[in-house]
Amino acid sequence: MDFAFSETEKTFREELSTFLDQEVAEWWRHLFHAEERTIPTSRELAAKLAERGWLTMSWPPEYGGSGADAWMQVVLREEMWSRGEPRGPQYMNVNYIGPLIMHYGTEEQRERFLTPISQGRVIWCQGFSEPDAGSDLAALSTRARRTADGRYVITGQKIWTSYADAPAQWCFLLARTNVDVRPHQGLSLFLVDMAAPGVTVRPIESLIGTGEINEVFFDEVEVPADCRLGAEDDGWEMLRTGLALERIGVPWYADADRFLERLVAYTRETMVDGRPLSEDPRTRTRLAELYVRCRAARLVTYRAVSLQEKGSATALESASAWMLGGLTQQLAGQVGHETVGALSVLHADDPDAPMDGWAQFQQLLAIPTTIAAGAIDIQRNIIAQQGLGLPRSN
Amino acid sequence: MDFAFSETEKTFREELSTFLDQEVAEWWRHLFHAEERTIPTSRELAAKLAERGWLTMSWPPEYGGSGADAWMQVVLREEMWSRGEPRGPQYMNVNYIGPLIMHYGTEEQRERFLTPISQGRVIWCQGFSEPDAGSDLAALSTRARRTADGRYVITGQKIWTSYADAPAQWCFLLARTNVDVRPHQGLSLFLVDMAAPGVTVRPIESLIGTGEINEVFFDEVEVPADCRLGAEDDGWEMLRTGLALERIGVPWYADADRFLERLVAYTRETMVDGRPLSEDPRTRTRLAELYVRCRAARLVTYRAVSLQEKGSATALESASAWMLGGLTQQLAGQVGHETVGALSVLHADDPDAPMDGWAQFQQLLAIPTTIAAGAIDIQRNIIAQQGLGLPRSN
Amino acid sequence: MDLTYNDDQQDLADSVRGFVAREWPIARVRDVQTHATGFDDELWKKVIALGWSAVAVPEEHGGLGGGLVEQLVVLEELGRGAVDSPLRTTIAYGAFGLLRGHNDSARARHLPAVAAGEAIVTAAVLESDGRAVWPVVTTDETAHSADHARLHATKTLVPYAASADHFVVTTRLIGIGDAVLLIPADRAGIRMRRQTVPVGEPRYRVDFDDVEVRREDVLAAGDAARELFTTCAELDTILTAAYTVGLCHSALALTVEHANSRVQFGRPLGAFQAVAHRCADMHTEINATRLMVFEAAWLLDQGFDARLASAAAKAHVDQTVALVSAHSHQILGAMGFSTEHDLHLFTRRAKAYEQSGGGLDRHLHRVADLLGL
Amino acid sequence: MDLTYNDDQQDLADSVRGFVAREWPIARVRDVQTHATGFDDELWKKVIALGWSAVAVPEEHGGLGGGLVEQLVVLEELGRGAVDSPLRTTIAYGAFGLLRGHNDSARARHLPAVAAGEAIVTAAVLESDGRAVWPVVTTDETAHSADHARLHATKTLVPYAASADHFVVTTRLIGIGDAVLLIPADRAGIRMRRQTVPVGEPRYRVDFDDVEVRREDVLAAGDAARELFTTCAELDTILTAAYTVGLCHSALALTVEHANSRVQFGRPLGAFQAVAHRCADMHTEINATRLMVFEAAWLLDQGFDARLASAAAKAHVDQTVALVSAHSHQILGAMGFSTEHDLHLFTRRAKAYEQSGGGLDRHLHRVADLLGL
Repeated sequence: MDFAFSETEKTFREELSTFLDQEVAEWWRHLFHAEERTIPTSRELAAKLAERGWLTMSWPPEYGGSGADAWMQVVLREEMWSRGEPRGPQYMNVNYIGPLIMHYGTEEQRERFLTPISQGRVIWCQGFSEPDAGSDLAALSTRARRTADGRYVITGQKIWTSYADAPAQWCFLLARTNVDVRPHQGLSLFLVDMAAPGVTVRPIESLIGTGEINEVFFDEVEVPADCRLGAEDDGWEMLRTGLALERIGVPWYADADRFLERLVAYTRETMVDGRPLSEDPRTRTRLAELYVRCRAARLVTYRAVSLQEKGSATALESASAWMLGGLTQQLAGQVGHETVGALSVLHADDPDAPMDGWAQFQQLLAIPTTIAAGAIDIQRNIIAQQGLGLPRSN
Repeated sequence: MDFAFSETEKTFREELSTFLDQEVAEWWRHLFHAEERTIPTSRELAAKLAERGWLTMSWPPEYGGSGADAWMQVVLREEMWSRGEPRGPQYMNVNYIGPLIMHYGTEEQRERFLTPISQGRVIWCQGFSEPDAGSDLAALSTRARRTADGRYVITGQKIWTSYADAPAQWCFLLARTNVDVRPHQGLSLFLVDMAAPGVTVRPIESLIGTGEINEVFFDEVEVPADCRLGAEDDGWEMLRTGLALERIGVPWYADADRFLERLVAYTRETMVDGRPLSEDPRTRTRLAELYVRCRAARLVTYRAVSLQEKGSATALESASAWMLGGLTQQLAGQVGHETVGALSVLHADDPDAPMDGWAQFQQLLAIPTTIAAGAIDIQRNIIAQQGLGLPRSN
Repeated sequence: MDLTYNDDQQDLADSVRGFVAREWPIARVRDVQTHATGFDDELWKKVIALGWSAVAVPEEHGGLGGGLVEQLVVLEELGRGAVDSPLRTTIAYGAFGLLRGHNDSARARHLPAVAAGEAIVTAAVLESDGRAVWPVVTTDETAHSADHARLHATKTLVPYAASADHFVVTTRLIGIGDAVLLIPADRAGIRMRRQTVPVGEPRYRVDFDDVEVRREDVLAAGDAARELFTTCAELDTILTAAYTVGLCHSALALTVEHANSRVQFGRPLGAFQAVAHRCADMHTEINATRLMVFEAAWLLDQGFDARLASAAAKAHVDQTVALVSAHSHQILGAMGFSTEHDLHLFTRRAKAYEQSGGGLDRHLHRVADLLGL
Repeated sequence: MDLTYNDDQQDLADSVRGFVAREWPIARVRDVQTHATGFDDELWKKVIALGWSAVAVPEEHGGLGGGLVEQLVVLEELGRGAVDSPLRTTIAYGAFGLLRGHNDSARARHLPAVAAGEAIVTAAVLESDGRAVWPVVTTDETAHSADHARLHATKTLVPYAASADHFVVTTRLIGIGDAVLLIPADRAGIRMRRQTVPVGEPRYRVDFDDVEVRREDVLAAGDAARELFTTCAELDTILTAAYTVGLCHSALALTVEHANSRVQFGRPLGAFQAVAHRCADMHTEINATRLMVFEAAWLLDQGFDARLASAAAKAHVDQTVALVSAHSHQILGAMGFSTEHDLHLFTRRAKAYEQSGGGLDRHLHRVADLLGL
């Protein structure tokens, strides 16, 4: 067992940290913070990261990376998430869309799609959820019919599609190619040009504001044969791998840690009845609880990465890591609410909002964290069934 | 809405309370506290209660009661449970065994069985659970075959049978009379003489000591026709009613309330670092939480009784009441453990045990409270399905 | 003992529920939020015409002479519809501030209009730190006399300030000490700014900048002021809690609706125990909270000591809100994160009240005090 | 960074697990509890023959020169088997008390035997109130000098007192102040009584009645004594936590076994989400606790500041124990209430450690201190 980052990793963290302290705008809160400046700013930063070779550092050199190991990647993710993920939507490119293309794509696809990603020039969105298929992706009904000449024609509706309105240039789309087999066996993955005729994006107004979350309609959208990823009907298997990667890829704990740090400072400078709030016993123990949960989530994630590095990772570890991360984020929202008190109802726009409205925002952020990437109940099923050998419960 | 007991009820509570303060032995902890003195002592007290007409006060006069309403019964139960139920096993007689006999029994059965109960002379045990039928009573396999002349011959095994070794004179037994119908339709209730040939009792050693909990074996036990309660194959329906009564019948909150009172006194007299433990913020809020939960459980129970009095009670309310009561009891165990600290591992027998080992005992007591009378998950199913109209989940 | 409604209470509940269904559909709730003042005069007129601002005010003061229990019946039903209004502050601080205050002439002059809802009263009590209710004494105060003090104060999260006719203000005045004031909204020197709060009652920052205070404005002074504030705040807590219970009922109803209609893995969501059990827990806790809140009101109606009941009720409602909000959003998933769905209209309102008047910990300590700890 | 065992650690874990399976089946755990002293000499001899008491002691003092991480590997595996022994106190208070203490001659004289497990050391630190570790100073003390003080103390919950060769005692002596002593068990004036504890390590009340204290007994005095005790207690916390993790693993394993085999309503219990999800949560929390405990040990091994990691680990293990105990008994139902089933052997042991060294709140406050709150 070894609980330390190597010297190389530490040096990289320092270098990256210095860079980000300079480059990330003061006002940047979080990639989930819908406002006009968010996407352009993140595009700019992603390009700068790409210049330094930091955007896709874990990729092989031929695709614009430097073959960095998983731990360098962890350092990168943590520094990003502890600053509200200034890569913006492009974190998905690096975490699992790129890797899946690298693993399952043709040589031609790799060349075509990976280079733009490594240069930070492209925004992808993921087309999985549908109005009637959320946690149960196998139930999706968006249909991809193959034409006689091998193209596909796609019709259907996706929902909760983040950044489609960024606008995204490409969609990583899961669609049904076969209705004659068991539901999860007839799905394929497509790399769909969002500029293609028949694609319509409708922003959904959400708790974080208007934009960032969308419905996407596909009306007889033509997709060339060379934009199918992997074999036909193999989409489900590929995606399972990808989602496991995504679960490790989002270090919610780093975000919660940053918020905790801010809360500690806030309680030290906030006087209540003539004494700093940081002396209030309840406040102290709640912040300590949050610290303990962050630390636990961090270690469980490191364990998942360790196993991944040894080639013995299972869905179990990433499910545990994801679940603890999500719950930590949820706790952060509640603890922030309790700590800031009545004024935590004030939105960031309000000049009276303590901590620039951060507590308000963090409460909202807590909502999707246990929903995204498969609801938390699904993670518990994975742990129970794959980890403990309990029978299927559905 | 009216949140007060009537003057009659208050007077009765005072009278009863005075009586119990005199009569309940100093050492009496709880009916679930396995020790030799427990059963004889509770027999004595039950007889004295009977003399005063308090044992079965809600029953009609012809069966030894005085037709008291449900609220007098609530007062009685609370006073009993706030003293660790000194009626001992006979609380079951009064809560649901007697009422079921009254409701479904023949005139002859009522005369035969109700009078001894009302006089506090008899101990019943309940023969429901089996090694392979716990929460799922419909799965029970104890078989009652009807002979040509209308008697029944019973063979099977019951388990977790409290007080069978008291010894109980009678068993309120659920057995299968019909294997050709759906599982829960082929069950009947029997009133079985525990002295009948073929009945064997084997005490199970449990966390509270040896005795009180038993296995009961029925080996070709003959039961006369007039000891079947209600119609053949109707046992399940009758029992559902009975179990709903039992859920309202055990005011766990009164027990937790008493423990809380004791804890308050303990924290006031216990000095830690030169200050009373009652000034410790965490201790204060944990005891307050327990108080809040007790009060909630109490009110939900009162609501169930109110609806019962109006004839509009459903299984939902008693499930809620039971669930909150059980969870309150569980919280009491944990709060006691935290409040007393390291010494809470000491058993009551140890002279160094704080609060006479009460915190230790309460921790153990917390275990069966969310298990007994159908596991807590079953109560949640009842609430979800019968109360909220959600679909069956099993 | 009877923890069900009597016939009158049931009729009242039915009539409020009918009113909400008829007059105040959820689309209107959404609309009103976008109004400049977040206040709908038309609604308010209908509400007060039905006497709902006066349920618990004695008849001799122009009220209906009912109890707080009945007043809570109204609030709970309004909560089910997320029908925000200045009802709670007008009753808790206005009507009861005048009733329990020590200013007979103010009572005589204002109470009838307040009870009738013709005069809207709001609570300008929270200091700008969002925690204190009484200001730290400043040495730098304007000249004053017992008759003519000057008020300098900044209050935050004041509901419906732009629509109010009177502000109840907690302050400290030299020569008077702690004071609860009833200040007319048209007095010179009052400035306000609407604050940005995502949903729920419109909130304002209100600056009282050298505002004249007359003797007739003082509802209570010194220890009596602290006592009066405590009484009003306790009432407000109970009224708000009843409203919150209504909000929670509706959040649960939306969740159950979703769980019954949304099919995943070939079954309605509600057929999954993890979903069903969350619903069962929400149901149980909401009902428990509801009974605790009504009990506190009933004790006050009867003139009994309700301090422990109130503190316990507030502690319980805070736990219930946290539970209902977390569970309902968990079950609704992305749907509940979209503002197109109604869920957030209920959960965010409820969350906003969770920390008002101090959160869980504060009330648990109050319970502990009252338990003799 | 690598949060998996290296080959040596894996071999060690396998060998301890093999030992437990072979030599120490659960029937024997039950037996030993009924022994007069709760101590099995035969087991202890085997354990120390394998060097498990000396894993983390430097080689120059007769140890194996491994790290605390390795020592934890041993403890966790022993926990899986509920194999109680005086290992944790012999290491934490004995070996490390001598190593980190300020008494070179005592170290030279005793450490080799302690490291070899030939001398069993126990901790007589808890005052009779079960909370304090340092006595309140009494004015009424026997005459003393720096060379010859007299010890008057009553200590509670002392593990394996009847089998110990030395007691590590925390006390306050006039002229010396706070002191950590290593008192031989055969010193005159020591009386003990075995306490009634349902399962787990045998515990004793130990009275030191006018016991002679020699200069050579003092491991540390004054501030150094407080520091030494803190060091030993922190080590004890980590060792105990590792043991507790092992206990929890086994409690979960028994629960999963039950959930897979017990059929209710036509399905194995584990097919009910409410059951499966409790198991998933237990699994996740146990593993998280385990990593936190190992991290604290690793930091200590590396000479880094481990205070925050230790406090966080103890807070986490307390939460995990409460969760595992509640969930496993819930799922086992009546079966787990019967002593015939093994579950309680694990859960009750774990619960006993939950409050040792101060419970959750104490450690959360320690975390808060270290966060700068």
